[in-house]
Amino acid sequence: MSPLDPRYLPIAATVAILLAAYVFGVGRYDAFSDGQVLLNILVDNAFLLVVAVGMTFVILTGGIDLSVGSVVALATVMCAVLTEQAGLPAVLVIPIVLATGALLGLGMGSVIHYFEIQPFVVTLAGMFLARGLAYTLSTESISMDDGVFTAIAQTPVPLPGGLHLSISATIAVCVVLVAAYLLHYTRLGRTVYAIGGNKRSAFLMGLPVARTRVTVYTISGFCAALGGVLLTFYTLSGNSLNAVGLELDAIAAVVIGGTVLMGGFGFVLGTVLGVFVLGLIQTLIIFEGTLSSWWTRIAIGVMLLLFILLQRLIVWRAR
Amino acid sequence: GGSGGGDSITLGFAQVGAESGWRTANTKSVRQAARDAGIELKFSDAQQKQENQIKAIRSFIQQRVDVIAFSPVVESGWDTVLKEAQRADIPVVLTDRAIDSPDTSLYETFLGSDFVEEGRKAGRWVTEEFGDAEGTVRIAELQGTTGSAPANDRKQGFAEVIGNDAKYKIVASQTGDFTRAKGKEVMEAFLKSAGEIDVLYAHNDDMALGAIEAIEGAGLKPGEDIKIVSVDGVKDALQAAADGEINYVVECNPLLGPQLMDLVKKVAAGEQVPKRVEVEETAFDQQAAEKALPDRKY
Amino acid sequence: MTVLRSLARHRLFWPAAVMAVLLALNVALTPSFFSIQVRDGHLYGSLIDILRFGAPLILVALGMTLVVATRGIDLSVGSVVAISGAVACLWISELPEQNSVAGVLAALGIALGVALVLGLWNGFLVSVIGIQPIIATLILMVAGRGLAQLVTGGQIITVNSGPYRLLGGGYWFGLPASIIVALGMVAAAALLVRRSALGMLVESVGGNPEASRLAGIRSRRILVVVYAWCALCAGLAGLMISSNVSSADGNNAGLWIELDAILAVVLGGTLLSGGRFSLGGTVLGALLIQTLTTTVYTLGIPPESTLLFKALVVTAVCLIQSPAFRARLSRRRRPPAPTAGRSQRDAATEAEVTA
Amino acid sequence: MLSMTGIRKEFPGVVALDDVAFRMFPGEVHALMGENGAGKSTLIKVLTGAYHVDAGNISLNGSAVRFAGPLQAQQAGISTVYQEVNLCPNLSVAENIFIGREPRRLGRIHWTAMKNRSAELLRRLDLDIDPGRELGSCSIAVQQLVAIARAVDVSARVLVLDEPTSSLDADEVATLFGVVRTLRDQGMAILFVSHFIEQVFAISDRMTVLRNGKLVGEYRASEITPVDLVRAMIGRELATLDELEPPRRRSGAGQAPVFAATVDLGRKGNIEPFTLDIREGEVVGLAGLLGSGRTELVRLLFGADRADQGSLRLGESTVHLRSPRAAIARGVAFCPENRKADGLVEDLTVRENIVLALQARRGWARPLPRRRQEELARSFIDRLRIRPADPEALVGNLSGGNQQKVLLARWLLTEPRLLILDEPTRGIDIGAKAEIQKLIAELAEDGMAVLFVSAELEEVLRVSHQVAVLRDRAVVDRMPNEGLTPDMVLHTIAKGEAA
Ligand SMILES: Nc1ncnc2c1ncn2[C@@H]1O[C@H](COP(=O)(O)OP(=O)(O)OP(=O)(O)O)[C@@H](O)[C@H]1O
Ligand SMILES: Nc1ncnc2c1ncn2[C@@H]1O[C@H](COP(=O)(O)OP(=O)(O)OP(=O)(O)O)[C@@H](O)[C@H]1O
Ligand SMILES: [Mg+2]
Ligand SMILES: [Mg+2]
Repeated sequence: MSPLDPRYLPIAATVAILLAAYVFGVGRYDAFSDGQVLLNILVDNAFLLVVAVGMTFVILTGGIDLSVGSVVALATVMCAVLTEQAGLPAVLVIPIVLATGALLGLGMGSVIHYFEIQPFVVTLAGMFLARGLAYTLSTESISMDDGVFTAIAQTPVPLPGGLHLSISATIAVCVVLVAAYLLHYTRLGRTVYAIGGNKRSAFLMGLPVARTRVTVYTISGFCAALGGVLLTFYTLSGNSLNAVGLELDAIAAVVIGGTVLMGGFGFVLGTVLGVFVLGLIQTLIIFEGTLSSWWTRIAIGVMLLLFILLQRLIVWRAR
Repeated sequence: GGSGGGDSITLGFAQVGAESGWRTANTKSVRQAARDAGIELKFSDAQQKQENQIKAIRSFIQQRVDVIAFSPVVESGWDTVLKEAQRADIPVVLTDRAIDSPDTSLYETFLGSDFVEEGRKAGRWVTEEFGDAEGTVRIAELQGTTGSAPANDRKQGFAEVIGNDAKYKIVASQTGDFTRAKGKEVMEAFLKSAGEIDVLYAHNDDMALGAIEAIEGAGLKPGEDIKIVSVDGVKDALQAAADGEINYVVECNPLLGPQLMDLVKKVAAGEQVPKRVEVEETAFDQQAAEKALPDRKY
Repeated sequence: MTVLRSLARHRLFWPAAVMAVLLALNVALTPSFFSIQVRDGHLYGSLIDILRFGAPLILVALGMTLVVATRGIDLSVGSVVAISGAVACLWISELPEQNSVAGVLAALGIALGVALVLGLWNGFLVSVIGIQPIIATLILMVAGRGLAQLVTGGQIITVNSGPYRLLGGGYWFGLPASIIVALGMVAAAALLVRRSALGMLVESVGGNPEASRLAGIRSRRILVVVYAWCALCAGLAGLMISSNVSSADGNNAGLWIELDAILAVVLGGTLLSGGRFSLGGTVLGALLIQTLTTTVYTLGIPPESTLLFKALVVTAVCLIQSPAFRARLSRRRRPPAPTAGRSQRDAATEAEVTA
Repeated sequence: MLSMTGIRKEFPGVVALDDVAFRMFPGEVHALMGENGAGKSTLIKVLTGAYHVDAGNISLNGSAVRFAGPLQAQQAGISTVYQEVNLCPNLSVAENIFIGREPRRLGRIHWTAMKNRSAELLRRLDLDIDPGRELGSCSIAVQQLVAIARAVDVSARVLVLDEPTSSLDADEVATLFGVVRTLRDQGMAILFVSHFIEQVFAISDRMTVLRNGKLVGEYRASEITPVDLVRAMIGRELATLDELEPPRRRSGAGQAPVFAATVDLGRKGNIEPFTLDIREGEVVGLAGLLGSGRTELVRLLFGADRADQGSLRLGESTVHLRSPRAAIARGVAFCPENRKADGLVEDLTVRENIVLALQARRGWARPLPRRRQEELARSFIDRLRIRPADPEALVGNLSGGNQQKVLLARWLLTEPRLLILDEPTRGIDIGAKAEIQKLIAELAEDGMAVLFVSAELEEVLRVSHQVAVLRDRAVVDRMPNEGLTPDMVLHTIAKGEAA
């Protein structure tokens, strides 16, 4: 075996399986080889990717953030209500929404850290709170025809070869790059890993544990709100029922990408791959197009299992 | 139309999910009708998520199906993806629920029911039934899933009608998530905390069926001590109506498969179709329910 | 006074206090809230309702407690709830005579058997293959819902069976059968866990897996047992839920119950990072959640505000339960009093980490 | 330069420090002494703000300070190595040294510079390991050295070392002392904690003794004898230090049957095939330098790692150990060196930790009755003098030495036929250490086979009948402990072949 750092093994394994699954799809479905299919996975999951990146920070510190799905919903409703009903311009609305998400995260992070309450409950309360706020703003779904939102939503970003991305997907890619930089090249990022490795040691080593933990939830809240904005671009509407259960998808993406739920190990790149795994599974199933509702679920479960078993197998063999 | 496989029509159908028996009956009907009509069906289940439905529609476009049909999870937010369909020259048929886009050129036609009207029907029945009752009529309402279109609309339609007369008073209103178990649980609490209840309005049959058990458990007779009106018209509800436990069932017909396939064929052939096609729907009182019961399929 | 103080030190004091407040709120609004009547020879009243509707949650949370104690998490309980109800109802609906006790017992047996198999599957993935619990059980959460729908054909299977009704909706000795079953399971679990060495071994595996392995504990076997137990509890809860409404709803039964169950476990004082667990705390946590739900109904809180109310109460419970929060509160007024109780060490050391 | 007065720290149910005073001067090494649980580590944590102090004053350079946390203490120039290795096992060695003050270029972490500088620092401590290696995979001794490397790099004015030498062997200790002396001569104030009396006298200028959380006194190293120091620590009269130490063993066991025998047992990448036998009633000591593979050898014998070659005979049968459980079933017990990671379950009580292995062997269905558990726990609490003497105390709340005793008790309790002890006396005070050595001797007399690993060569020679020498992860020699001196063993180690 090549002297690959064992830490990168799960990632290498995931890439290999993704490739295999893609080749399988190309062989089986006519239109699958179109490069746009792959790009669409990114386009369609841009908001999930952003949310999952935020979640990666939290999970790396050994925490968890269940509120993200609700914050996404709240963000979409806020975008819609503020532009359509309050008549504010988009350039104002988007920062307000992002700030709200970050603020929610900040609040949850502070409670988690300073009152030593388990992240699970605090963010679960946050989940109730954000969804409740969304309902309070509007239980109806609201369409948007604001010029800026529409323009961003409907302007494709052309790529060579007649392919295209959306602006949202481009934003998501930027978020990934920024996150990777933060985690790898800044003290904040390294402290995140240290806290995940051992919170108490990190504290005794004189690392800014309090600040970092709070920051991490703030980042996640911000990413969730940004994900909500991207979802608003995606659907051009606000709906308080959006993104129910998204937190599980995000956590799944992070964990499939090789990040350990207990914290301390993992990469943003893994999260990207995790999102691709989920997206590819869905794409394969849609292309198959013959499964009934329940077989769809069963197939998702089975494919998830296959992915993970193969991942384990490859990692085992290589060790 | 697209350039799909040869002579047969390919239909991409993006279903909401499988959240209820009603929905499953709807799916079955579509599948059966497609088979009968010789239409190749690409089916996708969105598990109640709009994102998933958009993804499905996008992949239908990629696969160049001839017609796309879908039951929108919510009314809003379809413009972008439907424009893509339009650019790809694929006609779109909406089923079951409408969308609120001002640009009606995005879809060929809408086939489905009007939830607000269903709420009105239930309300009208209440006003007829209690038209000459003395004093206030105390109503309990079991709402559907908070924020969902049927819950919003059925609530709105009902309120419109009974709002005209101050004697109708909704004394308790809570979501029962469209399920029997929740319907029962919420009704139990109503019975203890809301005082006398004259009528129960349930946004779907399942919650009404659950509530019936709660009412019985409290030693009351459903259908007599507390009148019940619900929406959908599934078999169990008609049975309960026939047994005298539900007083009025407003139908919301899921069996729109055959009608849909007719439309799909016309649309694929480039024929002109009406912008809105209503599904044939009725409402059942107890006698009608008993009569309809033998041929209920769902 | 000293009794009161030592009571206040008990870690379940605060959740219990919040529950008392909620109950008081109910009584204030519905004076008859505490009244328990005898109707048709069985007890009837709001308190009984809380227990009755709380019973399935107690069961699911009971199973979840042990899983959480091993540092795990089981997301699949909701699906198991749906599957077991579906299997039982399908079996009963195909009986020639739905009221036959033997037939119903067979149905219960088969349903629980299926649940057990699903639990073993989870345990296998977690302990033998070594998949992280959240993902291992996510697989069954997704696929299991599909299986339940497959069993019911996506429809609601209605059954009409007296004996089957008994489990979730019937009464024994004037008490709802579901309460008796749930309490029986709690007692059985408490006995099993505290009278045998299982409890200690579970806590050890959850507290430090590597040390446990080196101490010669069969961690794998314990993990499998724990997941199987959790699924069994969920299966029983599923039977209860479906029996209560005499029907099986593969689409919605047990939807999101895993979150409530985990919340109950956590409110009961068990840490998600594994180790020490408390069955009594879990039961209290589950009842607190159910009381909360009932309070929402009696207060007539509109559905769109329900979640805000829940957020409020959950936050309040957590804050008041948190020694750090109370210390901060009292530090404002007087010098800190030493906190005592279960997580002495956590309280002390964590407080330092926070600084 | 630094002074603490009237320090009080209470934990629920325990007064860890009561009216303690302590001071440090620049250019001096000040040793903090006391038995296990005396309050040394607590005092240090109070100093650096890791614990809130309940009462008392701390002043640094004449001005009162109270640090909110180690971060502030560090910023004020106090650099600390805590007792338990408090580093992040998931990060690389280099990162552990530099985290929080990584070299940066253009605002981003300069990874190459960090690797180079940490390699340099490690070399200064005579440690030749890859800075990119994950810390968790390194032995405790290496981790301890990394922690030291982290601490000495700061341009600190005060250096606090809490038992930095507990798993280091003589060479590393010498290197460390060299570094410490240099720093002292540069005017740094150094606080040093150790249970090794000779080390303390070798390095320190001043000593403060604590007993049971109370201050006993402050002494100049030149004005106190070891005997007096120990007397101050344990609070009872002693004639000589030897009173504490059991007499040295001589080779014994004679022709008793062999209990464990390996033939070319090994594992690729871990340890070269080795052949070793241990007789019943015989104590075999393993000697070797840091990283020589002692831990890895004993882990193979216990099945904690799986051997991939050779064979192992335990008792009458040849076995292929697939798990620790299999070894335990054949009468082997293993007390690991890393008590925090591999040994204790901190959330459980002393009683539960003590009976854990025994209970695991009995299986979950046959619980030890509660009364019996308490009896057992109490008997070991008495024998090993575990403090607080409360079976229901949480192990995580115990002082380091007391935790080690609990771990040891767990394995003594199982009454194994082969007892493997990897650094069993790490961090244990001299009184208890002697007790343990005596206990080992008694056990051997009763026919138990013992494999004994310690970084302290003296100790190995004191308790063993036979000494096996490791070098570069291979067993290079084995000799009966007759007339052996540390120098002879060191010579063998250095030469890498039989003397
Ligand atoms: N977090 C805590 N909670 C409760 N008690 C504690 C805690 N930390 C320390 N103690 C108690 O404080 C006393 C002093 O402990 P400390 O760790 O300071 O001892 P020490 O002198 O460092 O001993 P050792 O030589 O074993 O390391 C002990 O009795 C210990 O049980
Ligand atoms: N100087 C070193 N260079 C490379 N690896 C080392 C070195 N020292 C220790 N290690 C590694 O540390 C791990 C632990 O070694 P091991 O614990 O077996 O040594 P030991 O003889 O017990 O020494 P120690 O006194 O450190 O406990 C092994 O993986 C070993 O390879
Ligand atoms: Mg100490
Ligand atoms: Mg070692």
